[in-house]
Amino acid sequence: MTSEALKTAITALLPEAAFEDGREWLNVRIEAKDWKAFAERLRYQPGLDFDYLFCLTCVDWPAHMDMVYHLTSTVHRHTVVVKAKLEREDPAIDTVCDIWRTAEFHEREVYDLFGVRFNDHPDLRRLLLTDDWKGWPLRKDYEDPVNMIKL
Amino acid sequence: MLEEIGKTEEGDLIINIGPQHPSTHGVLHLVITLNGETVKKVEPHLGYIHRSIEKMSESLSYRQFIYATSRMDYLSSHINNHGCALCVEQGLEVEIPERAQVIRVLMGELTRIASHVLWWGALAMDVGAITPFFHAFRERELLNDLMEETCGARLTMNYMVPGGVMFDLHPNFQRRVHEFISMFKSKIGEYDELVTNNAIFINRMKGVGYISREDAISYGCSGPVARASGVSCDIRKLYPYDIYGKVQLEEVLDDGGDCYARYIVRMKEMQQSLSVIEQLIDNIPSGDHMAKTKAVLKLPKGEYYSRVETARGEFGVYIVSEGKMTPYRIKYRSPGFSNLSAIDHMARGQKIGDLVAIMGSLDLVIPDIDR
Amino acid sequence: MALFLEFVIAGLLCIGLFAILGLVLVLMERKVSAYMQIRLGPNRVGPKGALQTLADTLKLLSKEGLTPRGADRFLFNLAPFVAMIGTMLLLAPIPFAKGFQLWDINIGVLYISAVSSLAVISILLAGWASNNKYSLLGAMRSGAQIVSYELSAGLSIIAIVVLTGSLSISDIIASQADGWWIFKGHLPVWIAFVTFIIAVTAETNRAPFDLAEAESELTAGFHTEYSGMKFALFFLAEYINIFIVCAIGAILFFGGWMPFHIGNWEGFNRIMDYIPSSVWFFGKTFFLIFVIMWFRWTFPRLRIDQLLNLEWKYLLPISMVNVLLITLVAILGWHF
Amino acid sequence: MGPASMIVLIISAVVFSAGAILLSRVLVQATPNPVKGEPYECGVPTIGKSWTQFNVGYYLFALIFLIFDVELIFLFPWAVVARQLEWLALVEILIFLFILFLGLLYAHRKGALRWV
Amino acid sequence: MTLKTYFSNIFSTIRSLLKGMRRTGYYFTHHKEIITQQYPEYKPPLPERFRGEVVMPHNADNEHKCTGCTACELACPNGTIKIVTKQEINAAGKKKKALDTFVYHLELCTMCNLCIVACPTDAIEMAQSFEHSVFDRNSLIKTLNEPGSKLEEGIE
Repeated sequence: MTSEALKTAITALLPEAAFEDGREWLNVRIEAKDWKAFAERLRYQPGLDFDYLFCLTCVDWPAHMDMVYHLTSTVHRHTVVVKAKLEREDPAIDTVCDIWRTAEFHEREVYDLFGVRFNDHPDLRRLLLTDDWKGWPLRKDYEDPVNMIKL
Repeated sequence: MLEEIGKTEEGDLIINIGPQHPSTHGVLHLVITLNGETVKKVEPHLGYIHRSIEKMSESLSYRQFIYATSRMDYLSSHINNHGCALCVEQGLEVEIPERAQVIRVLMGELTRIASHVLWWGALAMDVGAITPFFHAFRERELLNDLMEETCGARLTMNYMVPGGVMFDLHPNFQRRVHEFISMFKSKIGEYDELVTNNAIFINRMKGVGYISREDAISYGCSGPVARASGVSCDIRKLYPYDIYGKVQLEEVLDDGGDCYARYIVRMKEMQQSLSVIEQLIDNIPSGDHMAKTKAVLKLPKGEYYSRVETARGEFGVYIVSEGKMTPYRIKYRSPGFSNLSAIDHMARGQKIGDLVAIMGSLDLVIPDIDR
Repeated sequence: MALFLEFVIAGLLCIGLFAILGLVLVLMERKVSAYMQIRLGPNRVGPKGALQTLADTLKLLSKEGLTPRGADRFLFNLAPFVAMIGTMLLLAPIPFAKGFQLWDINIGVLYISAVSSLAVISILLAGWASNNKYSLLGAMRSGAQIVSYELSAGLSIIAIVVLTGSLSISDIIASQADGWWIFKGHLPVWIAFVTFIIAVTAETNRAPFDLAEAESELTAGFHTEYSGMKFALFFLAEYINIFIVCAIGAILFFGGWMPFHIGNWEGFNRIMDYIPSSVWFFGKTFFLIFVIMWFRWTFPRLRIDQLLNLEWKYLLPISMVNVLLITLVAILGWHF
Repeated sequence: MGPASMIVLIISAVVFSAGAILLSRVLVQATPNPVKGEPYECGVPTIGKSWTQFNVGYYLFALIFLIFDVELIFLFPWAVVARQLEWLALVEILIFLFILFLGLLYAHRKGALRWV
Repeated sequence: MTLKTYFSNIFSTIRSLLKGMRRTGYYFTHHKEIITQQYPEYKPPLPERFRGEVVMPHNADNEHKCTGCTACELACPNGTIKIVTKQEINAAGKKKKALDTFVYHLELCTMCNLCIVACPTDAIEMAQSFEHSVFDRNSLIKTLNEPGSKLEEGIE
């Protein structure tokens, strides 16, 4: 599907979705509360079939956080980038690890490094850092006097 | 960890495999629940060598951050650097000289062979045959030597820079690549004799660690792991970068989905890489090896994503730029991370010996997973 | 007094043989593996690395022997002794040269079958007492493995016993004066020989049957927790065991110390007789040891279920049928 | 040397092993350390007991072995006299092995030889 | 499983195993294939581009080419290079910034070659030495410009 066709299809799915001009792919900005239902549509609706979540990450902005999902379809070979804005205080979003299994690990990583809580995640624990680690290292305001070397 | 004991049944044994274990390549830590010899659950515990390269890169300039990616997947450091360079070039909108493109692709394919050769030896060692490991290093050593001559390093190359490659090819390069090709072609039959056709090896591999096409997609697998399950996902074919669009390259697919299919896919991929090298090695266009770039690189505000096919699968670089000298956020999408997440699915119900074979067939490089 | 002196000398000789064989076999293993892996192997200590194992022994001697916390200390320390005793006892009926035998027991092969099963006890003891999960798994595996392969090893020994009609080792060697069984016995003896080699490779826990110490799965299997001299004793016992089973193979199929004779070619046979019998014995034994090492440095390891499949579904039925074939050959006098 | 050789061999094995261990005790100054005493599990503390109830799969083979090994012992005396008995020996062993083979087949059919 | 497949299984297995043994046997008997290099006695020649450590070549008159412009210091991702400059009066009588000490932290260096590329006057280059192990970490901190050295004529 072309970018334009995707745009109409997605607007039909979720009228509130806003579009940003991505360089390569269509960027869709949605509300965090709509994500789960929207993701299910993206995954299972014929014609869309976004079955491959190839990148899941988070960006920490001064005032908010963005969850970024890169989705592609191995059937139609179209790609879409979905972004959801989260509060910096106590960020939370629904998990999608029952839709794309790869999200289980990626969400744990994001939780570990950014502190984003994923509702209904089956096993939300620290993945990379030790269980008793304090703080969220990839946030911009994270300070770790012991482990960070200032050059 | 203590609560895990409560969850296990009588007769189950929880065993740590790794981080200091002879079979985990690098320092992977798996906590496995065993019943007798049967694996009931595999849980990877990551982070033993997590260095937070993403955080480091946020304080490095666009020229500097590339060197750190060599240290992620050290077996395909060229290709990692390539992906980063592509992402920066996307933002700079520079035209890369064709010579540089060809050199990059050549180096990438040589790296792929070097990586697969090492994987071959390591997999054979995982299932108990130690000799192939040393034979594999004979070929890998040749590749390292010829790359060292051009790039100055054997493992952490840092040869790709935004705009092209750091140096021009060494005058000996073409001759030595030809030598390698003829040598490698004479040795690849030995690989089959020692491992591929060995009845014990086939029995250890066939039907072990099966993952279906749907599951491979859902787990985000990429590279040979996904292609062995029949998922067409070769970035070089689907989204060609540099001159991959112009070379003859066949995507190797297999629908076995088991360890043996992954083995066969990688073996065939070596042949494909060899054919790409043969196509390019005598047709390296003359010209500059590097495009003119500014001394200080600044990417315009925006987001950039580039992906390349490393020896392990799809490597993605996601840069968020604020228009400053350093990136605002970098995310590396590493292939091993997603591939590893499928290990529990693959190994459940198999024997502990199979788990080791599965780990070998996934071709895990731990720094790539921990980053 | 003279008897006592004899005992002391015999004991010292056995200890010396043990030590020297251990040094030689370990060096041989390392050299064989190195050449197969296009390496040089040890070449720094002594001429061409000949003293490498001696240096390693000294190193092991200077290591602290550790006992893990929570281990069964008595059994943990007992296990290497059991391994050594079991191996040492096997030396008794082996003729190293013509007339050079500690005890010409009339049920030699039965004695060997009986004593060689002691090895599994030491492995089970070591694995169980270590309080280590890898050790326990390794011990359990080798328990299932060694007892299984004893059957086909026993059956292939029986095949030769049927042909010679005696359990005594000296009788078995004497029966090969006019040709070794491997040449006289047609196909059934070949089948028995192949079965024997496979079975003893498995019984001595050698690759491709080294599941008890599969280093890629169980780090070091049953002797994970052993260090220093206790580890060295296990290591030594393992290599001497290989020597002994290969010696048995040489005795049963290649005529032990018996020189290579062809029928009634008097001249040829006389020339062969000039070569000392001990050279014949050690030559044949070391050839078989080399074959077993060759296996190890070529093949991948089997999985536990495949290992037991091989024994129960292939080796055991085949060797049972083979015993029938051998009986037929013996009765009809088809052997030369 | 006769049966006395067994005693000589056992004593020399014990002397050799004990000598080696004692020699290393004398040579090495033990430096005890709580970490050294940990059971090795890849550098991670062990979870749960090592001595747990164990899978029955291993013992099954030991049981089958026991049956077959006893039968094997019967074969040794037979093998010694087989050539003298000639055809009688063949018939006898045919019946014997046939029964044994049936046992193996039975075990196979029952799934006792399948690894669980 | 029929009897035929049972036996053909055995034969194909044995054949494949023997093929593997033939290959290892070949290497066992062909010692000229051995690739081991005896390291301290035989040191293979390193390619001229090999990146072992950063050095600053001096000519016969103890002159180097470093102007102290700190381009390398800025290019370094790890803070390996620290340049201390001083004020100097040159031949024309003008005050000019010049290199005082070029401190190089070998223990931090990743041999990425970015400083060499960044240098506008080719004052530093990569040497082929690679045996860097020492007992004291401090001995890895090196001063690259030799005592009493000065800037070569004509380098700006």
